[in-house]
Amino acid sequence: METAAYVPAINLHGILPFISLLAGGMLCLAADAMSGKEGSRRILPVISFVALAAALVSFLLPGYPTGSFLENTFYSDSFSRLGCIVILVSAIATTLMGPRQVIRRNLPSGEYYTLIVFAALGMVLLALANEMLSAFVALEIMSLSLYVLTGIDRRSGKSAEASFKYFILGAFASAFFVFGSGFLFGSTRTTFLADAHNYFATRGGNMPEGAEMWAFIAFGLVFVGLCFKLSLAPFHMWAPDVYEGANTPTTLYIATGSKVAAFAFLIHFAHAFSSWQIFTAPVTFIVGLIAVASMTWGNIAAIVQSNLKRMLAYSSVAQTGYMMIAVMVLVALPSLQAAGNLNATTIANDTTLIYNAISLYLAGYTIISILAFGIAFHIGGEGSMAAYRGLFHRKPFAAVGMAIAMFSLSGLGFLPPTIGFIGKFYLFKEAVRFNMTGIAVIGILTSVIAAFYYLSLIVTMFMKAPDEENGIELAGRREERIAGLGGGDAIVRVMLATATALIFVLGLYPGLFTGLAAKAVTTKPMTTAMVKK
Amino acid sequence: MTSLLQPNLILATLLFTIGILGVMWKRNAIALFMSVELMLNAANLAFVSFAHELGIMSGGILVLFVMTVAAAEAGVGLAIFIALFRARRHIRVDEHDTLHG
Amino acid sequence: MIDLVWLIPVIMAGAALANGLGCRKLGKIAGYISVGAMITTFVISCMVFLQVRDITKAIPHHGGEHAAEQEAHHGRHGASMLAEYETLGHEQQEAIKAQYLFVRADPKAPKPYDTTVRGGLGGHVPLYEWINIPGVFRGDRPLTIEFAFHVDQLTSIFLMFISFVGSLVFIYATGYMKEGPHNTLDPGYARFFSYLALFAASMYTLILGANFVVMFIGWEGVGLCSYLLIGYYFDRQFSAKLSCADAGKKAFVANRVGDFGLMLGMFLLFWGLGTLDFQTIITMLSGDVSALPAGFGYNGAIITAATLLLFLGATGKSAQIPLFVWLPDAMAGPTPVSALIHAATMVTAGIYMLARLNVLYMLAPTTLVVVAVIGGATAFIAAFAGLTQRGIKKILAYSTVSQLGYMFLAMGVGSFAAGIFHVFTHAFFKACLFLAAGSLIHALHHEEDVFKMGGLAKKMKGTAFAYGFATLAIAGIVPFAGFFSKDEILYNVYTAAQGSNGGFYCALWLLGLLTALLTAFYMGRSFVLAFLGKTRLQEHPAHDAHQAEGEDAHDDHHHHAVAYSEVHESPLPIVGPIVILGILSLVVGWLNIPEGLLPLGDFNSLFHHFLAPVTDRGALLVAAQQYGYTGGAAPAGAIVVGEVLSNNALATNWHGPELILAIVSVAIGLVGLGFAFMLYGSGSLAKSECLARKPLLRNLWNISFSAWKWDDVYDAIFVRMMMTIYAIALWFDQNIVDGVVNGIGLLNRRIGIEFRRLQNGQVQVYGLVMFVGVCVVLLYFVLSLPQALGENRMTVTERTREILGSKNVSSITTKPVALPEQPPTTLAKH
Amino acid sequence: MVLFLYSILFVITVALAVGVLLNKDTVRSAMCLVGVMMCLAANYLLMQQEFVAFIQIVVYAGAIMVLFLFVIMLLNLREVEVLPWYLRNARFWGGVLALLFFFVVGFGINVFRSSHGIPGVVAKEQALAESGTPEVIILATQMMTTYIVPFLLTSVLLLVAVIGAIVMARRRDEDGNEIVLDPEEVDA
Repeated sequence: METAAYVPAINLHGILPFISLLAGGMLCLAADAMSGKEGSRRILPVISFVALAAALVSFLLPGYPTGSFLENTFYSDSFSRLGCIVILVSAIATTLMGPRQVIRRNLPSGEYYTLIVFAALGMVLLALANEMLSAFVALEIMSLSLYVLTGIDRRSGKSAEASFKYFILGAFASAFFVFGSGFLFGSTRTTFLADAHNYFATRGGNMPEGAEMWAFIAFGLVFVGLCFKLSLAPFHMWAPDVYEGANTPTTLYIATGSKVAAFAFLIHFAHAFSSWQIFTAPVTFIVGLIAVASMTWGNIAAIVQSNLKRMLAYSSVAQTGYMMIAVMVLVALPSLQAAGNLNATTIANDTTLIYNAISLYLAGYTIISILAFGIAFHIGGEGSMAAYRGLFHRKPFAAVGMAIAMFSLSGLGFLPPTIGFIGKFYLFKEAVRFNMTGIAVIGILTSVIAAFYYLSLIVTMFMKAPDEENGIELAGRREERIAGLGGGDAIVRVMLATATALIFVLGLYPGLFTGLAAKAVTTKPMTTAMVKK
Repeated sequence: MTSLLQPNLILATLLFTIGILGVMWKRNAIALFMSVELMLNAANLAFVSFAHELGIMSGGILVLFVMTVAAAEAGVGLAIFIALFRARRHIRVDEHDTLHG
Repeated sequence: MIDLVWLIPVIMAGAALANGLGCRKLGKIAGYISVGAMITTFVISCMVFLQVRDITKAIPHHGGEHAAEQEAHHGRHGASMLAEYETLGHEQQEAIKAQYLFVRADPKAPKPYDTTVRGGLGGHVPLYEWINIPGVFRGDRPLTIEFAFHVDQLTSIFLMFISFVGSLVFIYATGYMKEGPHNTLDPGYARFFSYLALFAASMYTLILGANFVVMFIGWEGVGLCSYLLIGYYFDRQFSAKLSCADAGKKAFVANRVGDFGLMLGMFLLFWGLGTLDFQTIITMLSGDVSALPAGFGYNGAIITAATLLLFLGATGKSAQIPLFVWLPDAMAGPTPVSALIHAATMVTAGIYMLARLNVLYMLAPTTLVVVAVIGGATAFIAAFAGLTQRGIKKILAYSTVSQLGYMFLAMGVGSFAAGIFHVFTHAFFKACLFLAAGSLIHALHHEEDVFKMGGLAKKMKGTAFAYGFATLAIAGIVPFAGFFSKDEILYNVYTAAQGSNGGFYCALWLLGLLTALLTAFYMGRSFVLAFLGKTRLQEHPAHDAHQAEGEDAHDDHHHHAVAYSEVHESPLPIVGPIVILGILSLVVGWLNIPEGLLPLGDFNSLFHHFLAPVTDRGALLVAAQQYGYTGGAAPAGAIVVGEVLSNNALATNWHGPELILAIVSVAIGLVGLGFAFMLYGSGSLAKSECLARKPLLRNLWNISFSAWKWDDVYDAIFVRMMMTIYAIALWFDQNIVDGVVNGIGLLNRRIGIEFRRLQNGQVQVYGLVMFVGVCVVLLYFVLSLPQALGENRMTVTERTREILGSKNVSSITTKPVALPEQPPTTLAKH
Repeated sequence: MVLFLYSILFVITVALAVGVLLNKDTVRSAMCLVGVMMCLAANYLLMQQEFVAFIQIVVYAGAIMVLFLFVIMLLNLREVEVLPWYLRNARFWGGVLALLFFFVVGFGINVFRSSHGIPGVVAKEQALAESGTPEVIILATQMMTTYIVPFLLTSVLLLVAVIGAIVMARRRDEDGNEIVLDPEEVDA
C-alpha cells in the first residue's frame, strides 16, 4: 500500500449521534456501578435522557451530512434522518416512562436504561445503514437489547415467556436476513447497497443468469427478515404476545422505534433494487399483498381482543400495513416511469411527496402510540380492559387522551383533524394518484372495520360504569405511592400532553414535519437511468 | 478446478431447510436454538462459497460477523432460557402458551 | 396586527394546554392563566378592530359626495330596500338604470368595500397551505385548502364582543368555581379552565376561519367543548331524567345532526364550485353568472339546497327548531358555561355563518323564507315556554332560544346587519342575566327555583341592579340596548311586509310583536319573583342547617336551604363583571341609533355602516342582478351598481313608521313588564295560582311548562317512531340483510376468532405461519422472474433443463461486461 | 479428487444435520451440530479459507457449542423429546413447507456461468492474493478498512449481549434478594 496508515474519512457530525448514544450507554453502566440503588434510579434516567436528547439535537442541527458517509456504510437522506428523529423521540418517551416502571416492578435500573440507550443506538444505525453487515449487526444490537428489555421483569413469568418467544422468532428471522445478505453478496458482489444500486443500474438488464435469481431470493429473504421486525402479517405472530408480556414502556419502544428503524432500512434496501427494472413489478405485487394481509389480518383480529395491549399490537400490524401502501407506490414508480406514465422531471418531486407521506405517517403513528401506550401505562392495569371501564368518570383527562388516540389511530379524527387522519389521507392520496385505487379502497374498508374496535374502546371508557372492584386499585400503584413518586408522574403527564398537542398540531399543520423533510436536501429518488433490455 | 458453488449452495439451502425444520419440530428450546445456529451456518457457507467463486478472498469476513452475532445471540438466548426455566421450571417451547389469543 | 390574528386562537389553545398539563397542581393559577389569556386576546381584538375601522374609513366612497352622503344616512339595506324600490315610479326606475349603466361603462369604477374581496384589506391571513391535492378530485381541478384566517368588519365585531364578554365570564368563573363555606376550589378547577380556554380557542377559530374547513374545525371544537363543559359535573344528576353527562350527550347529538347538514352543504358547494374558501365563493357568485355551474344562479336549485343544509347546521348550533332541545338542558353545566354558551359564543355561530354567507342566502330566497319562518316560530315557541318555568336558568335558556329566533327572523328578511346587531347587544345583556342568575344561585347554595326566592334586591344590590338593567334591555325599553336591536328587527320585518308576500311577513311581524310582549312578561316575572316583594325564603336559619354546614362542608353540591338573613352579596370577582355588563346593556345599543328616531348626523347607525361592506353584499348583488347585471369583469362593479340602486331607492325612505313602530314596541314591553309586576309584585304567588286554575289557562300553562312537550315529541319521533321503523328494519335485517351485511360483520368476528385460535401461544405455530409467508414470498419471486425477464430469455423449463443438464459450469464464460465507475468502497483510494 | 472429497463431505454434513434434527436427546443433537460445524470447516478448507475454517472450529464448535452444552447440563435438560399430538399437524405442514422452500430456493440457485469480472477493489485484493499475501492479512485489512464500521459495532453488540446475559441469568436482584415470581403468577 502506498500510505502507511489508513485514515478513514470520518464526518464528525455524522457520527455525533452514535458517539453520544454510545457514551450515554457507557455512562449509564458506569454510573450504575458507582451509585447505589436509589442513586442510580435517580441519575440514570437523566443520563440516558441527555444522551438521547443530544443525539436528537445532533440530527436536528443543520449541518448533518447528507449522502453517504463513514466509508459508504451509512447513507443519510431526509427520510432516514426523520426516521432517526422519530426513533429517538420514541426512545425518549420510553426513558421518561422508565422511573415509574422501574419502581413498579423493581427492575434493575442500570441495565434497563443502558439497554434503552443501546437499543436506540442500534435503531439509529439500522435506519442509516447502507451496508448489509452493518445493518445486520445494528439489527442485532437493537434486537438483543429489546429481547432483554422485554424479559427484564424477572418477577413475571409472562415477561419471561414474551422475551423467549420474541427471541426465538427473532433469531429465526435474522437467520433469513443473513442468508439473504449472502445471496445479495453473491449476485452483486458487494454488501454495500450503493454499489448494489450501481450494479443494478448499469448491469440490471444484462446480468449473468443465475445472478438475477439470487438477487430475487436475496430480496425475498431480507425482506422477510425485515417484515418480522415490522410485524407485518403473516410475520407478526410474535407481536401480540410480546406486547402483552413486555412492560409497557418496552412495548411502546418495540412498537415504534424498532419498526421505524426497520422501515427506514427497508427503504434503503429497496432503493438498492429500484434501479433494476424487471424487479419492480414482482416487488410491487408482494409488498401490496403483504400490505393487504396486514391491514385485514391486523384489523380483524383486533376486533376480538380483550386485552388493550394485544389490541394495540394488532392495530399496529394494520398500521404498518398502511405504511406498506406507500412503499408499494415507491417501488412501482420506476416501472410507471418506464411505461411513460410519469415524466422524468417530476419523478423526483413525486418521490419526495411519497417520502413525505410515509414520514408523516410514521411520525404520526409514533406519536399516537406514545399517547396510547403512555396512557395505558399512566393509569396502570397493564392492558386489562377492566381498567378502562368508565375511565372517563375516574380520570377524565386520561380517557379523553385515549379517545383522541383512538380517533386518531382509526383515521376518523377528521375534524378537528388529527395526524392520524392526515397521515392516512396522504397515504391513500399517493396511492390514488398513481392509479392504485384498489389498495386504497382496501385500506379504507379495513379502516372502517378498525373503527369498530377503536370506537368500542371509547364506548367502554365513556359509556360504561366504572368497575369498582377491578378498576380502581391497579397494578403497581401501591409501590409507586410508597416510593412517593410524584416527579415521574408529572413528566409522564407532560409527555402525554405534548403528544396530544402534537397530534393536533401536526394534523393541522403537517407542513411542520414535511417541511422539515423538504428542507433536508433531496431524498433519493427511487429510480435512475434505465438500461435497455 | 471445479466450481463448488452450485453444490455448496445446495448444501447451504439444505442445511438452512433442516434448520427451519428444527425450529418447527424441536420441543426443547435449546435444541430449537441449535437449529437456528444451523441456519446461520448455512448462511455462512453460502457466503463463503460465493466469495470463493467471485475470487474475493475476504469473503470470510461475513463469517466472522455472523459468528460474533451468533455468540452474542447464544449468550443472551441461553440466559433467557435460564430465566424462563427459573420461572416455569421447564423450557419445552410448546408448553409456554400463557400468552395467547 | 391583522397579520398576527392567528395569535388569538393560539394563545387560548396554549392556555388550555397549560391548564390541562398542570391539572390539580396549578390550583388558583389555572384561573389566572385562562383569564390572562382571554384578556390578552381582548387586547389583540381591540387592536384588530381599530385597524379594521381605520381601513374602512380610509376607503374612498364611490359615486361622489351624493352617494357617500346618502350612504351615511341610511342604515338599512337588503330585501327591504328592494321592496321599497318596487314601489318607485317608472321614471325613477329608469333613472336608476341609467346610472347603473353609467357605472358599468366606467372601467375604472372604484371598488368600494373591496375590503372583503381577498387581499383588499389585507384581511386574508394565510398561514400555510394545509391540504393540496393536485388533480385528483373533480378532474384536473386541484383541491387546495389553506389554513387561513380572514379578518373583516364582521370578524372584528365578533372578536370584540366574544373576547370582552368572554373575559368577564372568565373572571366571574374564578369567583364562581369556589364552593363551600371556606371557598375551596372546585376539584376540577384547572380542568374547567382548560375546557373554557379550549372553548374560546375553538370559537375564535370558527369566526376567524377563511374557509369552510377551518370554520368547521372551530365548529366541531365548540361542539366538543360544549359536551365537555355541559357534562362537567358528570357525576351529578341534572334533572329527574337526566344526569349532567346525559345533558352533555344530548347537546352533542343534537349538534351532530346539525353538523351533518353543514357537512352536506359544504360538500354540495365544493362539488359545484370546487372551492371552500368563503371569499372565493362569494367572488364567484357575484361574478359572471353565466360562468357559474347550473343551479347557482338566483334561486337556483343547488344553491337553495346548499343553503338549506347549511341552515340545518345553524339550527343545531344556534338552537332553533327543530334542534333547540339541547339548549335548555345545557343548563346542567356550571353557570359561567351557560353564560358563555348563551351569550357570546356557540349559539352565535349559526348567526355568524349566515351573515358570513349572506350572498348565498340572498341568492336563495326560498331558503330565506324558511329561515324567517323558523326564526319567528322559534322566537314565539321558546318565549311561550319561558312564561311558566320556575328554574331561573331555564327561563333564561328559553329566552336565549327566543332571542336567537329573532336574529334568524331578521336574517330571513334579508337584514343581516340587524341580526348581527341583536347578537351583539344580546351578548351583553344575556351574559349579564346569566351571571346574575349564577350569583343568585351561588348565594342561595344551588337554589334555582324563582318561586323560592323573593326580596333579594335588598340583600344583593349589585346583582339586582344589573339584572334589572338587563331585564329592561331584553324587554326592549327605550334607552336600553335591546330596544334598538329588537326594534330594528321588527322594523325590518315590517318593511318586508310592505313588499310582495306582504301578508306573510305581516304575520311574522305580529308574531314578533307578540313574542316581545311575552318576553317582557317572563323576564319581568323572573326579576320580580327573584328580587322584589316579600321573600319566600326562611327568615332565620334553622339549627340543623348550621350543623349540616359544619358536617357537610366538603359536600359542596348538597342542597340545603339558606335562610334569608344569611344571604349576602357575592364576592367582587362575581359582582364586578355583572355590574359592568349591566351598565353595558344600557349603552351598547346607542351604537346604532336609527336616524328615524333621533337624527344625530354621523353618529346614526354607526354599527351598520361599519358592517355594511360585509353584510349588505348579498342584498346589493341581488339588487344589481335584479336590474340586469349579469356579471362582468369586475365583481366589485356589481356591488357598485347595487349600491347605487339601493341608495336611490332609499332616497325616498320615509321615517314615519319607524317612530310609530318604536313607540308600539316600547309600549308592548312596558305592558309585559307591568303585567308581571301586577301578578307577582306582592311577593305572594296567590294571584298567579288563581289564574292558573282557569281551565284554558291551565292547559296553556301545561303546554308552556312542558315546553310544548317538545322532548316528548322527540321521544315520539325519535324513540317510538324509530322503534317502529326499527322493528320493520329488524325484520328486514334479520331475514334479508342478515346474510349480507350482518354476515360480513359476523364473518369478521368469526375470522377474528379463527385468528385468535391460530394465535394459540405456541411459538412454533407462529414460526410456521411466518414460514408460510416466507414460502409465498419466495415462491412468487422465483416464479415471476422468468416472466419479468421477458420472452427473449429462457423459459422456466429450459432453465430447469439447463440446470440439470450442465455439469461443468465454470468453464462457460461470457463476454465480460465493463463495470461502471462506482464510488470505491474500499481502500482503493490510497 | 477434490470432488470426491467434497462428495463425502456433503453426505456427512447432511447426515449430521439430519442428526441434529432427529436426535431426541439434546446432547446428542448438540454433538451432531458440532460435527456439522467441523464439516463446514473442512469445506472452507477446500475453498482455501484456512483462517475462517480455523475460527469456525475454535469459536463456533469450541466456544458457542460448549456454551450450549453447559446450559443443557446446567438446566439438566437431557430429557427425551416426545411430540404431543397437537404438534403433529404443525410438524407435518412444517415439513411440507420446508420441502417447498428447499425446492424454491434450490431452483433459484442456478449455475453461475459468467465470470463476473472483478471490480477495482476486489481486483486489488486479488492481486494481493496472487502475490501470495496470506488470507488472514487480507481479511484483517478488509476488517480494518472496508468493514471497520461493522467491526466496531460488534463491540457494542457484545457489550449488549453481556449486559443482557447478566440481567437475564442472575439469581438475585440489586438488594441481594432472590428473585421470585409474583405470587399470582406462580400457578401460571
